Amino acid sequence: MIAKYRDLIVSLACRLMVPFMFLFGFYVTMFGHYGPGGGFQGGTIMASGVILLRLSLGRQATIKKFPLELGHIVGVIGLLIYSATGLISILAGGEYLNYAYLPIPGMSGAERQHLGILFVEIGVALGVFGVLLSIFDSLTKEG
Amino acid sequence: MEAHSSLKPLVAVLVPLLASLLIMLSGKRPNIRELWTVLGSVAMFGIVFSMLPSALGSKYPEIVLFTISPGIALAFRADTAGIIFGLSASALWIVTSIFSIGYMRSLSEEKQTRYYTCFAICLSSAMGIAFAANLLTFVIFYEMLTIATYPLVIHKESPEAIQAGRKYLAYLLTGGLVLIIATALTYKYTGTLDFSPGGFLSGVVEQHNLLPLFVLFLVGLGMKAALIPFHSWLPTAMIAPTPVSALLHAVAVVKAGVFGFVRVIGFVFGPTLFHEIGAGNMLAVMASITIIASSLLAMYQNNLKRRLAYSTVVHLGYILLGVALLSPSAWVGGLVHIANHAAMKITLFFCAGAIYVKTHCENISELDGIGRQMPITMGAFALVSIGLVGMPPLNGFISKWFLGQGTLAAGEGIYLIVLLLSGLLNAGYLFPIVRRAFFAQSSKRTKFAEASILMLAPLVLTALISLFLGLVPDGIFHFYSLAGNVATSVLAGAGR
Amino acid sequence: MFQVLLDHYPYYLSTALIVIGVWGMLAKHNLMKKVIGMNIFQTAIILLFISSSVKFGATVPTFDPKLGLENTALYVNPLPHVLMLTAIVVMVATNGVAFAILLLIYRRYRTLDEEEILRRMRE
Amino acid sequence: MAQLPAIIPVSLLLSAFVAFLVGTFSRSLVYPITLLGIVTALVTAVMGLIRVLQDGAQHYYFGGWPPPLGIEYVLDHLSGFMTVLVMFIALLSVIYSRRSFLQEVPEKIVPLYSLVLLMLAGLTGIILTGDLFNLYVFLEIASLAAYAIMAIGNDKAPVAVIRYVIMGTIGACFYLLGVGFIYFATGSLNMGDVARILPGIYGSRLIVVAMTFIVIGMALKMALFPLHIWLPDVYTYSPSAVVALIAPIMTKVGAYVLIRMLVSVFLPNYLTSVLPVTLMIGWLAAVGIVAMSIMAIAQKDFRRMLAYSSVAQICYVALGIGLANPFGLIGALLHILNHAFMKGCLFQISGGIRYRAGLWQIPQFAGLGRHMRWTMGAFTVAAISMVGIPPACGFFSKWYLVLGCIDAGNWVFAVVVVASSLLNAVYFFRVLEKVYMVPSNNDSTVTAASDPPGEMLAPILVLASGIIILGVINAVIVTQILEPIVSLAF
Repeated sequence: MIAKYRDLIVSLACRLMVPFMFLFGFYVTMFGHYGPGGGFQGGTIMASGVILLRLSLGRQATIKKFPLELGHIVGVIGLLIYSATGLISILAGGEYLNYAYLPIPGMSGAERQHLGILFVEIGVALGVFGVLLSIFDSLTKEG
Repeated sequence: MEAHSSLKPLVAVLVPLLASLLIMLSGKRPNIRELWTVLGSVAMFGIVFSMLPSALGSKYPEIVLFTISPGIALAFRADTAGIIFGLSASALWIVTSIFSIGYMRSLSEEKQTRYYTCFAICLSSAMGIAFAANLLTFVIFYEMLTIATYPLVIHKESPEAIQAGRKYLAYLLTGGLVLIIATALTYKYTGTLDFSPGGFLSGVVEQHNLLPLFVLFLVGLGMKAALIPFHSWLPTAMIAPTPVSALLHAVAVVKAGVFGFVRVIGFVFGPTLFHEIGAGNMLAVMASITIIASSLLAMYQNNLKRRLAYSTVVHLGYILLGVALLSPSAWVGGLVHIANHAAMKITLFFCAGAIYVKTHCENISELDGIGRQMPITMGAFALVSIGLVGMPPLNGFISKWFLGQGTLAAGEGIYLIVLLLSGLLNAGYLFPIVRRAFFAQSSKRTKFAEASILMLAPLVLTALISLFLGLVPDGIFHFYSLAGNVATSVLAGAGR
Repeated sequence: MFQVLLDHYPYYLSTALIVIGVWGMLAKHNLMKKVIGMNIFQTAIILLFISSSVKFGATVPTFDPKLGLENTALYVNPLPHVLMLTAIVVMVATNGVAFAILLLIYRRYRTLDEEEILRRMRE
Repeated sequence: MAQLPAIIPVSLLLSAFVAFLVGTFSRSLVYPITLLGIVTALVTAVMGLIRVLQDGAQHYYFGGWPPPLGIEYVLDHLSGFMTVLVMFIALLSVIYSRRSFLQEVPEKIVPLYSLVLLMLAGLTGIILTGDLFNLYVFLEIASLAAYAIMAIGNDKAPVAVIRYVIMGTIGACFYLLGVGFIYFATGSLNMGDVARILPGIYGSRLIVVAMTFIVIGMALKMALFPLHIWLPDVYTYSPSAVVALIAPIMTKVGAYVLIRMLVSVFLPNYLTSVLPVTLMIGWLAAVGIVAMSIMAIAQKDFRRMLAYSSVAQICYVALGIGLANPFGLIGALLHILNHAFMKGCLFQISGGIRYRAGLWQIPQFAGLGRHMRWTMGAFTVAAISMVGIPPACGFFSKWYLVLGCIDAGNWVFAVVVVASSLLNAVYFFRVLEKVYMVPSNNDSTVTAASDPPGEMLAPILVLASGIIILGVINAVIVTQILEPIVSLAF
């Protein structure tokens, strides 16, 4: 369905932009608990990078680097990271997602909370990235 | 009123249920299946009969199971009124099951397993109705009876049968639902639903609310009791196999409606209150209309079973009239008539069944001369007809005698005239059948023998029971003492 | 009077958007347009929430050492924003499902006109 | 043990992800994982309910943040009751669904089961959460998953579902608007907190608006007449096992939200003194019961008949809510339970008939009673219960509703409840007549039909016997579970 866009400038510009989009997405994710940003936003930005590639270079060219199953698998792994972080704190005796209970040695409760939210944000980012990508892929699937 | 805890009433309800299960499971082997039916009926009769002595001594076996709604338990109590109904139904189930075996085998009907199963469930519900200790338990079994009878009504599965089934359901479900509203309303007014002799409504409820409540009960129970104008399902339902018409549409189902009136008037409203709100007169007038009108209607029926059905409506009217009059002897007459009419009417239906099996005749006009070919059957028919008309020495006379006394005791002589007139009318629709059978010349018919012994024995037996109850009203079953017991406990200090 | 209107203009605008969205969902025959109407409806609600939490002269609700914690009036209430972020995610997911279903319909009926599809369904 | 409220949705959520991940590699592992997740959730839910019965309501603070800051999960009598119900029905439906899915949509098992788990996680989340906005999120999770699995049907399913999507989204957005207004008025989203603040500001117009929006939104989600138009098509065209799963619980959860709002957020006092919205719900429901029962009579398609019947039955629940008195609420809650059993049983039966005979038009059912004995026996039980004949459970919910109507002095409602039983009788006995009385015209599909395989038959029979058992033990449920709920409210 989606063919390569036959304009050199467009495809080149897109290819140039995508690494920066990933980087920015990663930054937004990691910066989430200091300022505006977080997993949702970061994941969306990263997913839009891949989608931009798919749109500009065509489906065939990108499918090797970003296979169709990528969306599903990364998404599920992200969600699993999120749920596992929560579950570990349950197993350690706290409430679900109570990061203060995460069994990380040598850290105070506040530091654990600090780190725990990061795990969750990464999980969410991967989840959003995967889900958006798989929505795009399944909508543009050849029928 | 004394009560002692006993499992017996519960067992009486459960035995037929268990029988129905066994019948269902042994559906492939007819002999075993029918053995269960007979065994179940005998066992049930034994249990009900064993409760008779304690009931006569006013010591009621009672069992309270679990709560089914806040403040209301599923409870059974075998009091005297319940024993009258339970005893007549269970005793007649034995003969009916034997008759059924003969009837169903002779006609080689299909789906006999379903038939026997539903029959047993019906009897279980009837026992539940008889021994229910409160209104909600009563309603539950009342509804179960409605549904369990439906497969029996449509047993033939012909379009007419399905049509009859629809009519049956339409009437009886409506009745049941109105009864539910009435029950809920009673619960709201009083917060209790336990039957107690002399009623529990008096003093709790404002008078002007009571007549509408009674009208709801009247519609709810009148449907099943085939009170005119709610009667028309009963003749239609005669499309069912004859044993069904015999036991259910002469004993269990319709009597459940009548018995409901006994419960509601005697044990919910209480006679005093019932009279004060003017419901007594209303019910008596309706019962009289029912008696006269359906006697007249019966004369126009050519189909034998339909004529008997209208006759049933007439006699249900008797019972209701007796109950509505509220004098002790009227109550005795009405209650005794529950049993007496059951014995008599079941005989007539058995005769109709036997004739149908042998000749496939359903219409009275085809019965010319049949008395000479089936003398025993028609002899029983003739004997019982006398009883239904109300002549001695049969039991019909006994109940009518008390009813007549009751009308006078209540000071309502007009109803005595109704009774006497209807006696004549009864003769007018029953004796012509006997005359045709014995004295008219048959033109075309070949020779017929009597039906098989499985059918003949029950009908002779029930005819003899009728005779016996006429000669010794208080024999074996003690219906007379029981009815007297009920009348004194309910009407104590309230009778007119 | 005019001042009242001006003070509350985001509410009137989002109400207008809600009405447009509902109208699109109910009155349009094209299923795609219905979904677009749904989008407008959802966006309008998000705008309504966000505009309710506008606070002039305040900053992002993350702890800023320069501002300190004493004066909470210097921070925007974060809750509506967080809620609407979630609502946006829900909206995206709803759109994803809706588009997928529309694709299914289009592949089977080759049209998105509701009347036409219903006519064919009856056949 | 203190973790119980969280474990229920989390175990479902986790198994949804795991099922999906594993499913991409091995399709045959999906079903066991699904079953494992549901059984875990069911066991936890039962344990939770027992704990609630012993110790009273359990509060759980997500992430250790107490409300009103954090999200609170509340496991009380109402939510304990609903989770056990939802998970029990879900377990039976999932056991039932395997054969049916393998026949109808074999290639889509993996997403189907993951979405089922996701939907169940959403539903339990709706039930357990004590936070108004969290409820919205779970509502949409459950709905979106439901849209997706329902659209996997025949050619007509997507068209039906897109309407559901639009109506459902309107409903959810209305709910969100309502929540927004509550937030503007009270500054809180925690149900308990809001309930504490609200009585002080009952006069506020914002609250009236919020209430209206929430009621309309939930009426859309629970398919309350006249907002039910999306439902019949969806139930008719979706895969039968999906409908057997969704029909008994999805609309019930909408009703649950409404009850939750009335009982724990707005408090009945508000409804009687400020905004008589319950009366409106009651009247709509009363009209709906009659109209939808008549529509059900008019249907030839068995599934569509059941769908209309579902709308009528959910109107009973709404009627009970609308009565706004103790008996009415008990009736509504009991009917949620009873109807879940009855409709679950009926839709599974319809799926069973489709599985074995491929039929769904009632006129073609002639003679099925002979060939599908157990299935049709279960159908008879369910039909009798729908009509409201004791000792089946349908009688008792009607009994409480009638008591509630009489308590409220509303005769019209009482007559409607009772008269609709007759209408139910019309459309169920019509099928029964067809199935048992009318001889089959030697149609090969009918004569070749037999009871569905054990895996499908067992849930049907469990539900059918459950109908009788629930009827017998209804007083236990009412006194132990429902009366504490009602006593909180009134």
